[in-house]
Amino acid sequence: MAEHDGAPAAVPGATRAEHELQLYYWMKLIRAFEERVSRLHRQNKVLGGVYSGAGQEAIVTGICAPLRDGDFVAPLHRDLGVFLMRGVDPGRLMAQLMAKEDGLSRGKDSFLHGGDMSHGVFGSTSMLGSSLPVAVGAALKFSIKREQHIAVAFFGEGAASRGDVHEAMNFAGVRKLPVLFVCENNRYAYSTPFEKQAAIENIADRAQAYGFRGHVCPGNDLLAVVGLAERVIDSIRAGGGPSMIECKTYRWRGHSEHDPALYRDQEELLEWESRDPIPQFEFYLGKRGHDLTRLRAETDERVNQTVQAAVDFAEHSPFPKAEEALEDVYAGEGLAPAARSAAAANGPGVTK
Amino acid sequence: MAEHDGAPAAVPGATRAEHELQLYYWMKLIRAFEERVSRLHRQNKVLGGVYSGAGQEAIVTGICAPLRDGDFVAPLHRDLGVFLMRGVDPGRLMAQLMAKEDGLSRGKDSFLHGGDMSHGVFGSTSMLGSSLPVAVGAALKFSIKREQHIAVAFFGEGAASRGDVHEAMNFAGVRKLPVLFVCENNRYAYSTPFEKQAAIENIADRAQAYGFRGHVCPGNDLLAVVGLAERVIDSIRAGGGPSMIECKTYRWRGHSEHDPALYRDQEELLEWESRDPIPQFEFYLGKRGHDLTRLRAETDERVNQTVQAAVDFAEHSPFPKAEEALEDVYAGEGLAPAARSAAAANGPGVTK
Amino acid sequence: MEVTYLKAINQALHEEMARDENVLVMGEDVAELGGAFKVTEGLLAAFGEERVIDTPISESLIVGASVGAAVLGMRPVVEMQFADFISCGFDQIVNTAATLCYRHGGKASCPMVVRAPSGAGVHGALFHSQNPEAWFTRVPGLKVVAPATAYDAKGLLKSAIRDDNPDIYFEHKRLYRSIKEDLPDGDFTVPLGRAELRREGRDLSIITYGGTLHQSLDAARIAEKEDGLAVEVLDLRTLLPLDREAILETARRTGKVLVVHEDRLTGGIGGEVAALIAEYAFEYLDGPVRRLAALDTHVPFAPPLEEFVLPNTNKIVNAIRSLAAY
Amino acid sequence: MEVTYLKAINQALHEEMARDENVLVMGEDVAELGGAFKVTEGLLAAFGEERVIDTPISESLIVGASVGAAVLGMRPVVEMQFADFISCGFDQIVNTAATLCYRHGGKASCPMVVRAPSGAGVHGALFHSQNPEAWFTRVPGLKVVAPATAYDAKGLLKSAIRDDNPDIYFEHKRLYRSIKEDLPDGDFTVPLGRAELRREGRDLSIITYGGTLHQSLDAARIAEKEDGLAVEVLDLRTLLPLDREAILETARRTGKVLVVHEDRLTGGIGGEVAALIAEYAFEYLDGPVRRLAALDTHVPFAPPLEEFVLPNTNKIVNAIRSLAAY
Ligand SMILES: Cc1ncc(C[n+]2csc(CCOP(=O)(O)OP(=O)(O)O)c2C)c(N)n1
Ligand SMILES: Cc1ncc(C[n+]2csc(CCOP(=O)(O)OP(=O)(O)O)c2C)c(N)n1
Ligand SMILES: [Mg+2]
Ligand SMILES: [Mg+2]
Repeated sequence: MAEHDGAPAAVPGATRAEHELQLYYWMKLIRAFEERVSRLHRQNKVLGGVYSGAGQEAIVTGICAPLRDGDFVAPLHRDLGVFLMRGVDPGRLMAQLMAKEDGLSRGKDSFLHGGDMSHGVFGSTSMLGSSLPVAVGAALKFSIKREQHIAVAFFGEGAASRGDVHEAMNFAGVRKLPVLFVCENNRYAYSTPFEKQAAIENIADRAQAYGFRGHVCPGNDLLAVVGLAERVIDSIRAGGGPSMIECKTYRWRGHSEHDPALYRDQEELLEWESRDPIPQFEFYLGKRGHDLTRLRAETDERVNQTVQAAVDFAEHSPFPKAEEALEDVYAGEGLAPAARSAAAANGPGVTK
Repeated sequence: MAEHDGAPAAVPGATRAEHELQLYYWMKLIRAFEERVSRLHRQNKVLGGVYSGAGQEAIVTGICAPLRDGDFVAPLHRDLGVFLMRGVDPGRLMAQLMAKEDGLSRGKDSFLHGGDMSHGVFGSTSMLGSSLPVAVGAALKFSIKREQHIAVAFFGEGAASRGDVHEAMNFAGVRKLPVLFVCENNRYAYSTPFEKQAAIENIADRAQAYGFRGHVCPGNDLLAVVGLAERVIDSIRAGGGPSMIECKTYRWRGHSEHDPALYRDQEELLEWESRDPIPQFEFYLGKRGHDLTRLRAETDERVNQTVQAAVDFAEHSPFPKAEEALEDVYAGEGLAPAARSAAAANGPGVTK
Repeated sequence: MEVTYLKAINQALHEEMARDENVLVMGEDVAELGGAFKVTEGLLAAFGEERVIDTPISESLIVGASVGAAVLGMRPVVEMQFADFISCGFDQIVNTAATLCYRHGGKASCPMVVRAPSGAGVHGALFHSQNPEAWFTRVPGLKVVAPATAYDAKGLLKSAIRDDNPDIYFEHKRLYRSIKEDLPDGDFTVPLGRAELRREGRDLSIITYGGTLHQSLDAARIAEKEDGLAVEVLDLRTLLPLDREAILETARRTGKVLVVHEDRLTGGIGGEVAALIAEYAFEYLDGPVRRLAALDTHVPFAPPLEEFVLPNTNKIVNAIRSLAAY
Repeated sequence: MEVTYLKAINQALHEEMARDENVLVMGEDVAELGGAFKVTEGLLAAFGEERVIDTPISESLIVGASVGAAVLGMRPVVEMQFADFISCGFDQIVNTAATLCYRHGGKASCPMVVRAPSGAGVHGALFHSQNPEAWFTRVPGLKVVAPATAYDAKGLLKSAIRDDNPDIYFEHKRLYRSIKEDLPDGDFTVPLGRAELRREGRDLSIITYGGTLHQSLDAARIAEKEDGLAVEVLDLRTLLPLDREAILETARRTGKVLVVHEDRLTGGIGGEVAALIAEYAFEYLDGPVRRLAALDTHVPFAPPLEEFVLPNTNKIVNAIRSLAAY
């Protein structure tokens, strides 16, 4: 599907209008995908923990839009939009969430832990913050090889408390590496409000502690995010060294689909639900003279087709075969030697 | 020995002059102790890694002077002065360095890893930065129990790069805990100069990233250090929350006694050797009308007696008995159960 | 009254906090939320936010700070939201806490507990299914417990909290709501370092703990019913120090031992147990010491894969049969 | 020409960096200083500061960044200044690196080496004497090597660097300058996963690796000279995956096995080795599988204590005699 060749910036010669419509399409696709995943989870078709990024689409869209092929991205656990924007096939992404053979990890790992390096998307572990040192290492490779690529690491304001985040930013600052740190500050880390997470206003203010610049922006305002992202990413690409962008946003749903989130105030939720990035951007497109009713209808249809096709593909993809659990433990060695012996050791227990 | 009942602030009703002479005594004692330890190391009487704090005495002296009984201190690996100032018997400290039975760890651990909680001195592990979370936990206890004590953690500008430092400062800021973080910035971490360690001017500037204040001061100027320490410690004790003090100083000797430190510029060394905290403070005492020749002579004599007594005590202390290696693995349980079985398992090999 | 494994842990925390004001609870989302699994539910209301503390996401700080509080006489019980994340607080556990008493010449102690919800079989995949116990059972200075019943969950946690050493307490997520028991009311403890014989039998011994105890008991019953085999089941309960006497006794009694655990085979505790038997019960052995454990791979996500990797009643029955037939 | 164990490692680094421009070296004080032990000496001059990188004191960053570079095709060789500090980079090794290939469905790899100077007997006390290998031998996705000779040090490091998986390479500090060998010039490698029989003998087998290989060989000679015992010595060399065939072969050949390592007894690799033998060579055993290792305590500082805790030639000779007499 053409629209999955990756972010619009990668599509040469797009006009501004085309570009903006493309951004709109991405946000809508991500939203529809998120909602479908939540539904599939209720239907027990997506197992394990499901972390919705609904309401935060403008961040992923705005940050990924200026990226190019060859750039490296480590998404956080709510960023399924990153996979779509980077050109990962929606069907394979859906298969990943359903633990199917055609999923990115071939059913081995859950949700967004499966990566797809062929599209520069790193599958992060669950250990929050641990992907920042990895992104810094990717940036180190770019600088050693004098490649014009950049690395991007997304993290939450909660993950910001991990030591890995400090170690990563400090080294990036010392070596002036081409890496962008994106903090999605959605005010909660599971049940923990930002005030209990840090005694400061902005995580981005920490950038100065490492010798580079931090920027704060309204994360539900696509124009603001994409505008800032373009400037910052250009300067990183030009050798300006690392930067941090903190996007103020809000987690609409519970921490995971299991979490009713009773610990937070409904007023606050309502206020932030009213900061929906999509109608806000539609309003802008209207000012640009687009016929919104038509645009909505067309986009919804495209989006729904794409999502439905993804679900169909994933549903038809088989579960992996049991024995595959012993594959891919080691690169290019088929069965893990230890696993082979384990199978032997377990003998009858396993083979019967 | 009276002067080892701890820091002068703990000596009630001392006049300003007495206090200043006491500070002078401490710096001289620490210096003499450092030099003796280096010599004993060359004589193979002190084994293992020896890390000299020579030249940095004003920091320990100035920071510890305002402390009180019940305060908690985690020294860094060059801070043998902390042990002396907190009232640890010099003989036991020397026995610790010589791995003797009367050492703080009873010969079990090396150099400054043996702590003495009866004087509020925590024996840090070698893992740099890992004592900061511990100090924060001590401060947490003080705040829960509403005790007027404070916790102090010393760390180097190199250790500042460890994730633990970030996690500790962030939590201290969130809970407004009574803890003082003291960075001894001596420009080198082993062979690594500060520029390769961090892309900023002052580690203390990071304090704002955690919602508290950072202070920078000339670490070889005792009056500056003690003046700042008194103000900052008073405010922490009064419930003002955590603070950081960064003391700019310089490591005179190699990283350890094994290190010729060829990687650094002799000019720089000479410049910093000329910033010797002791003559600087003597100059001040002169202005205060003390007879320096007499003062020096008297102090040297007291100091040398104390150090010699410590060495004699330590030399006469026996090595611990082999079997003691299996003691103190668990609190109040004598032999470690596993150790007992291990001894059994090793059978003849061990018992013969 | 019937109490779940989860509720038993919650009761132990309530009772110990009421009993000793130096006990405090700290971790991510333990206060307001009552923990990701509700294990610490009600503690905030009962004991206030000075003793029930929500922390930032900082496992190393959580453990390190609890060492600092413990060395000054507090008795912190800290939670890793999932045992898998204990890797992020690893250094503070194995170095700062485990060696504290030793490097202070026995004159300081570190009375703390690290609670770690562990175990697979809940579609948790690689990072929400781990059984990390064997990383810690090789570290002197630590004690490691892994209760398999509600009674032990409560009694062992109380003992761990009252113990003057750092204890790592692994609670199995799959057992939280799946097992219920009548518990005596009032205070009781279970001693650290003692295994418990759950079932007697002369033909063969299963040595296990935690998640696989119940599967082992089921398998033993099936083997009795279908094959007339009398299988003895020993529940280790404490993994460091191991109860050598109990392990060697059962091995000597039956002469055939099958060690079972949910942790993976290579490097799991089964190796240590088998080695003890091979060294100290050698003369009594009528057959090889067998081990049944998770396969040497990561715990995968897709149900058929997870099923294939983890031990279960069926696999244990088969292993019993083949060893009995030896 | 005679080369020390240390120089052999240094040569391997030089040769591999020259052979493959994707190899880079990173760690604390590895560039300017050439490493705390001079293992990386000369690399900066030869390959420049883009490929020989001094890092801040950030073990987790060091490992994590090397994963990021590796997944993009670099082959980082990172140094922990002492193996003891690997606890500070633990999560990045056991989770980020070890599971990378698996969670990417086999479509990405992590070709990197973590060098860790380990081992006791150098008055290093608790935090400069550790043998942490068994924390990693239980982690699928990793390979763990521990060379005991200069030849293996060089050959195994080259293999590890060329391997597409994360390898943990433990080099024993005590061996750095204490052993010397004539090495063939030119390129040679030692295969991962293969043990080496260092000495043949029909009476008894010693299975060991790393620091205790030489003590074991000395002990074997003494036992031959003084007791006429023919003792076979197997050097494991790779600890994950273990060379099962070689282990079982020697056990079956002699029927009596003594496992020796400098790591402590409980939770050391000896348990896994003994368990394999007790399960798969049971029929051939003429005696209990014995283990001789460091006592289950921390490595203490005072010489008499350290001496008491660590294995040595004497203790091994005694263990040989008592097992032979069985
Ligand atoms: C090291 C670590 N500790 C704890 C967890 C459990 N956990 C998963 S998500 C989460 C909250 C994350 O908050 P934040 O970083 O703000 O991201 P958000 O979920 O808000 O997008 C926690 C505590 C984890 N995954 N990793
Ligand atoms: C976690 C950790 N990594 C590495 C080391 C090895 N090491 C010991 S001291 C040192 C340099 C410390 O520099 P700094 O923190 O500035 O303190 P200084 O020695 O300069 O006083 C290093 C790298 C260690 N002890 N701990
Ligand atoms: Mg958040
Ligand atoms: Mg320094």
